[in-house]
Amino acid sequence: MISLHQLLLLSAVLFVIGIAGFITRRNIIIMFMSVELMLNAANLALISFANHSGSMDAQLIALFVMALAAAEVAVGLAIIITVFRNKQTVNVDELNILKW
Amino acid sequence: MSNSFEINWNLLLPEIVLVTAALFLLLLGVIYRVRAGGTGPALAGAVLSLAGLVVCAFMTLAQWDTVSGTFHGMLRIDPFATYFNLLFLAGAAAGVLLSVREAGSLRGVAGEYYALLVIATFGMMVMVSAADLLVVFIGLETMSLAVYILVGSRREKAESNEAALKYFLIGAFASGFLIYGIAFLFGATGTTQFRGLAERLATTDGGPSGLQLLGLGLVLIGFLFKVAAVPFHMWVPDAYEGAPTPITAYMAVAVKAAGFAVLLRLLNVGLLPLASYWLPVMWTLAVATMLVGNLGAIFQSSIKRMLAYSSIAHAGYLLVALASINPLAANPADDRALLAVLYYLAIYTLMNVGAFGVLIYMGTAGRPMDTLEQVRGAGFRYPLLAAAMAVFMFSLSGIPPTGGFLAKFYVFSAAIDRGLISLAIIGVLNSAVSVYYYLRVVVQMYMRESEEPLPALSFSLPVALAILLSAWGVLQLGILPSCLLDAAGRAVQFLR
Amino acid sequence: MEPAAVQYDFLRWIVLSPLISCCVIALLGRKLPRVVTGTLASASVGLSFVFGLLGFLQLKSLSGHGEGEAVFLADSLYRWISVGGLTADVAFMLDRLSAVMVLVVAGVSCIIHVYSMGYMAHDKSYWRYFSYLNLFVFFMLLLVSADNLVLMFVGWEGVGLCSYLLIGFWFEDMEKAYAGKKAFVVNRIGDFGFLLAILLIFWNLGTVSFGGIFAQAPRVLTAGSGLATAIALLLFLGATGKSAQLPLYVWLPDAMAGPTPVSALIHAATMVTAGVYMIVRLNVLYLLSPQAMAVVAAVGALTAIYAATIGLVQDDIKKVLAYSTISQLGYMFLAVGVGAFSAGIFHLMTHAFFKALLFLGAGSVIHAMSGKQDIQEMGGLKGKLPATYWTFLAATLAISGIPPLSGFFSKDEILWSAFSSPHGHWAFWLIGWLAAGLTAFYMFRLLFLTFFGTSRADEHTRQHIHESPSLMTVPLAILAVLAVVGGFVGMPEALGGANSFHHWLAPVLASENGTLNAEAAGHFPEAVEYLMIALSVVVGLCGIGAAWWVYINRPGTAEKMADSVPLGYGLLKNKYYVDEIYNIFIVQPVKLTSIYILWKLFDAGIIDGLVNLSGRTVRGLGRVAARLENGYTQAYAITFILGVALLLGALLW
Amino acid sequence: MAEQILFYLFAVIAIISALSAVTRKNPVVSAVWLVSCMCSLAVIYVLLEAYFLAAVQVIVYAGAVLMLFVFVIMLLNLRTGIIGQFRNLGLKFMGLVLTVIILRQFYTAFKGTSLILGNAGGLEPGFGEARAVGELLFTRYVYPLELISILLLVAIVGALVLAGKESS
Repeated sequence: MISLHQLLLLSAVLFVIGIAGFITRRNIIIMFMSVELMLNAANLALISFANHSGSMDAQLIALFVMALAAAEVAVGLAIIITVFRNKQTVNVDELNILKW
Repeated sequence: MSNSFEINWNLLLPEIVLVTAALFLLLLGVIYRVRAGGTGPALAGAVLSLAGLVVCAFMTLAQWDTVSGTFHGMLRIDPFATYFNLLFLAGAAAGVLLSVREAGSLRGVAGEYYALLVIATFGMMVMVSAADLLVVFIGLETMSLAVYILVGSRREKAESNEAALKYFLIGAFASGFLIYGIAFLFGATGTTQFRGLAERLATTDGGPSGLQLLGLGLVLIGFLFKVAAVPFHMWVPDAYEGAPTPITAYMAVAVKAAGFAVLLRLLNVGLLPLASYWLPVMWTLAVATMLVGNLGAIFQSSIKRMLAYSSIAHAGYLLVALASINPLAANPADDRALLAVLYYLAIYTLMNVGAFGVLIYMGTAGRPMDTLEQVRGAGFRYPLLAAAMAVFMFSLSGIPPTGGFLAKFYVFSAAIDRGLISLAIIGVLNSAVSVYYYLRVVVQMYMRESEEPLPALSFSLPVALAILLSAWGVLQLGILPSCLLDAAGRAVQFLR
Repeated sequence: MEPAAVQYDFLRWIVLSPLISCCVIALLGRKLPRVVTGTLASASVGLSFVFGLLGFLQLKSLSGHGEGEAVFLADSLYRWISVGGLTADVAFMLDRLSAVMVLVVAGVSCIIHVYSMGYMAHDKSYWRYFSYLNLFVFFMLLLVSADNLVLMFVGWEGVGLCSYLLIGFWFEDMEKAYAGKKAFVVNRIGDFGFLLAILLIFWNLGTVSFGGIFAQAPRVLTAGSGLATAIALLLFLGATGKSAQLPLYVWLPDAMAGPTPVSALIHAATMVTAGVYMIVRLNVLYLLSPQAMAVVAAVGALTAIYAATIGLVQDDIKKVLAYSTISQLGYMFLAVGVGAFSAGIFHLMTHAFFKALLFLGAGSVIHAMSGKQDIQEMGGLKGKLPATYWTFLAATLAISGIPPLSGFFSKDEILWSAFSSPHGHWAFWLIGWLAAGLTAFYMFRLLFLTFFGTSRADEHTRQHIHESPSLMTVPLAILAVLAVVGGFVGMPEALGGANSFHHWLAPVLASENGTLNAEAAGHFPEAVEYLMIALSVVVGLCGIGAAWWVYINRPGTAEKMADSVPLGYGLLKNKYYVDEIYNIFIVQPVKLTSIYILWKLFDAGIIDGLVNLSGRTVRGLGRVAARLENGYTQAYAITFILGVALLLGALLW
Repeated sequence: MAEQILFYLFAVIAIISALSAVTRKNPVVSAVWLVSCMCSLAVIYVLLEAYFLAAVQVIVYAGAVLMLFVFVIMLLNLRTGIIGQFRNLGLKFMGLVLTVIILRQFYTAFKGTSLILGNAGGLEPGFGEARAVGELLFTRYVYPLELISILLLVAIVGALVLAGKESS
């Protein structure tokens, strides 16, 4: 049996890589993918807990998280598409109208 | 696996009504998409969604005395849930009423727009009547996704796009933290149900484990983001400013109330054994949130953005109440902090709906009302509107005899009651500072002349109704608060 | 002795009558004829006065005239707040103290309402003015007749709000709008203290109703404890804001931007005295903290002399009166600070009479001068405005403390208490005594420059000078009578009076159940009291004489005599020489100190500067806070994870 | 033992893929690395006896979600979809330091916890298989299941509202 500490550590590393990607990359798509990475890290933790506690509940939660991630991706990509649709009319490099 | 489960669908009736209404609204969108546009679909959508909300409100009201759970303890209907459900429904109704005036800009997605508004409300109701973190999470995401879309629903406007994108990115980021926290709490206790959590957390020997605290921290972050607590607040001004104004109003009142409602339930049920850990966190965040919100608002020239910062500041006052919760109170109805939060959120809903409503009413299609200069002289051109705005501003700054005063008074007296004198002093001082920027709006309306003549406004019954009801409520609940307080008292009685 | 409550249902109408009138005028005012609006507004306040009088008589018959039982009338409308253990009702109480306040407030308000009908007759927003004014009276009466602190706070904030609305009434003027805002913001600083004090009182005493506080305070709070001092000082912070004491007085001179009857009502007679009322109301708490009492007395004394010196050099007729008001309020705080609560209220009452009269007289002058307020451009109005002149003279004599006018009795009682009270000190007396001399000086300077000599107005203004209509002069006359005879109710025993005012209030004052005066009288022989009385009369007369010398004697007579009677030139020269000495050694130093050190440096520089600086600091911080919001999502995310790191760090430490 | 070796292998692959995914310039390349990361996670799921979820992971994430990403990148020709010109390297460096701190905090929390959960006697037969998941899904988790259907509805409607054809 793989030790829970190792599994959680792997999950934490993936989670933190997700955070790092989110805060350093300027590409919206990659920022978004970093969030997906964070969700996967959470899923890994959940499934590890399921395995180590012998209860399937955590797997179910992970399943719902996946469904949710799919929905989030649909909405997120739709928002990105709207933003870039306006690219023709608005300078998107300065996606920074709202501030202060 | 046991199959012997019975589901009490009656408890879910209000939610079912809402979803049905949303489906009809979508259908409406499809029908009208085929036919020609005009303001017809928008109006039909508004009427239909209002009807759905009203029916749902009656059904919710009928549940006032119900204290029951079903779906394997995942759903819990009690007066606490009912109180907040009614508040969300009111917020949603206000959102619908305020939207009518700008319906022309919906460009053929009116049905979907109202459907999303209704579904977002549904998500809130699910959240607050949940007794399981998983259900809370799904409800939260339903609400959030719907609101992201609504923020970006003015898709031809760059501001709307940008606001939606920023809100979405940070929101998705935050929900990553939330689900990770839920995972850890599950790992540490083996359950996601509130009661179960409380039991296991209470029986941990030798203090909570690192995993439990990690779960607590990450889950808190997820909700603190939703209620716009500093430092998880940075999205608020941008999202509020860029969103269509009715949606801003809806976010300011309903989304924030939902965040606080869930936070209250979670802290008072599931995480109560860890109170000695989260109470100081709330203390610190309350101070930071009040300071940042009030200071940020001072400098604003856009009223909408000022109200966004003001909503951060108000989150700070509410956090003062959360920091003043007495985890040992035998009867939660005796805990003044809980009552203060419930009363505060109701008043806060009214004040904000009213203030945003006035902004919407004063704007015209070609000239949206936004900056402080634009309201100059409004006191004479639109005397009733300006008077209502003055009432809302006075209430927001906490001047008696408005409801805003009593709300703040309850919060600070709760803090003093728990011996948090320094917190109360900081709070009162902040509230004194806040007068400066709220008053600026009144000064501009009544004591400055406008440079250009203000345009005549077309009468809009729905918006006027929303403003009138809010103004009446703010004054009524300031002078005669007992009915609301009784309701709040009953609501918190079944909280723990 | 627990005071007994007697239910008296009329009480609510004292407060509600102006509110109803306010609502009617606000809703229908635009359509109603002006006469109806004005009459309605005045009548509603008159009705309050009548109800107040009924209550007063009831109270009197219940308890006899002397220091009888402590009885009060109560009228409870409904339970307003009830959370946990915190309850507060919308309920009114009329005891001996609030009865006096109700009568003063409603009476003076009624007179000023009538005056306003004449003064504002041509204003385009007549109805708006009266609805605000009625609203103000409502809140003021609520303040003085509330039976608990929270309700009192509602009135407290309400009067501030109305004051703000009325200062900014002529909003077309930027400066006036700014003045209104300044008044409001400075007041909020004081209110902050008040609110905290309420919360502390509730936390420690478990009640906010006055009856409960009176009963609990001596039991729960130890005399001289830090907590009692903190509560008393926070309350006093509220009072300094509302009653324009150092250092929060800055708003009051600016508040003169409002219409003159408003200055008379709000910024002289009623609202600004709310702080004094509040302290007297809660005298139980103050007596538990001698330290706080000393602070109150010291601030009051300093304000009294400080504002009086600034008053010496003002040229705007209303500004002189404004600084005079601040100075007189300082007297009242001096009185309550040395434990002479009834003397404070007594001066509050007489001051309401003569200061309202002075402001209304000033209003009449301004009316006559086509809106001009600079006294250097006036002069010689005595003949043209006889009614105004005579009433103004009466008020000036009263404020200067000339016997037997009302101001003499009240001021004398304060000075005597400052000297003789156990809380007093000879230094307080000395400061008060000097300020009394200055008061007489600047008031007569004002009188002489305005009404005597030759007119310095331009031709156009001079032709339009006319006496005000009787709607304005009759109120002046009524107030003049009150200013002259109002003091007899508090005539001290030393002068053969009964000092019935003092005895009337005694049951509601914890300290003055006969003990204070007996003790004081024991310490000093009667001769000292007579000496003090004589001294305060003398200093008043000296001030008047000095003003006469400088403003009447010197300019006119000197030149005329030099021309016509060369023989008397030596004598004249001699006289002039004295005058010079006086000028060099007394007038100029005082003037220069007032102008350059107190007014320009301290008032405009330091205090105003501090107010502005704190405003600027907050604004600067606000700018920083807003700038952090730089619009970049990633910066937001970095802030977010900073929060995450801190929060997790705090939890896992 | 084989379990351990496989775990280490795929853990390393997952970490390398994740790091590559967030550091590549070209978003398409990033997406491919992410697929690799998710597939290796699926293998670890199998090791943890979550067979059904491993399948879903591959089908939904690697198959659908990441395809959607690539699709949008291609559609918009988004080689550099830059959000603003935020180049404050100091702040970003601070952010990286913070993430390291957060990782360290996680590590401390794990280390300080005894992670022995209730599974001493091995797993029940059928654990993690489709049947067991399905049974739970339609009994205890029927409420969240219903709710998630509404969530997906929102996603569909949202995509339609935002990215749908402009109707006049």
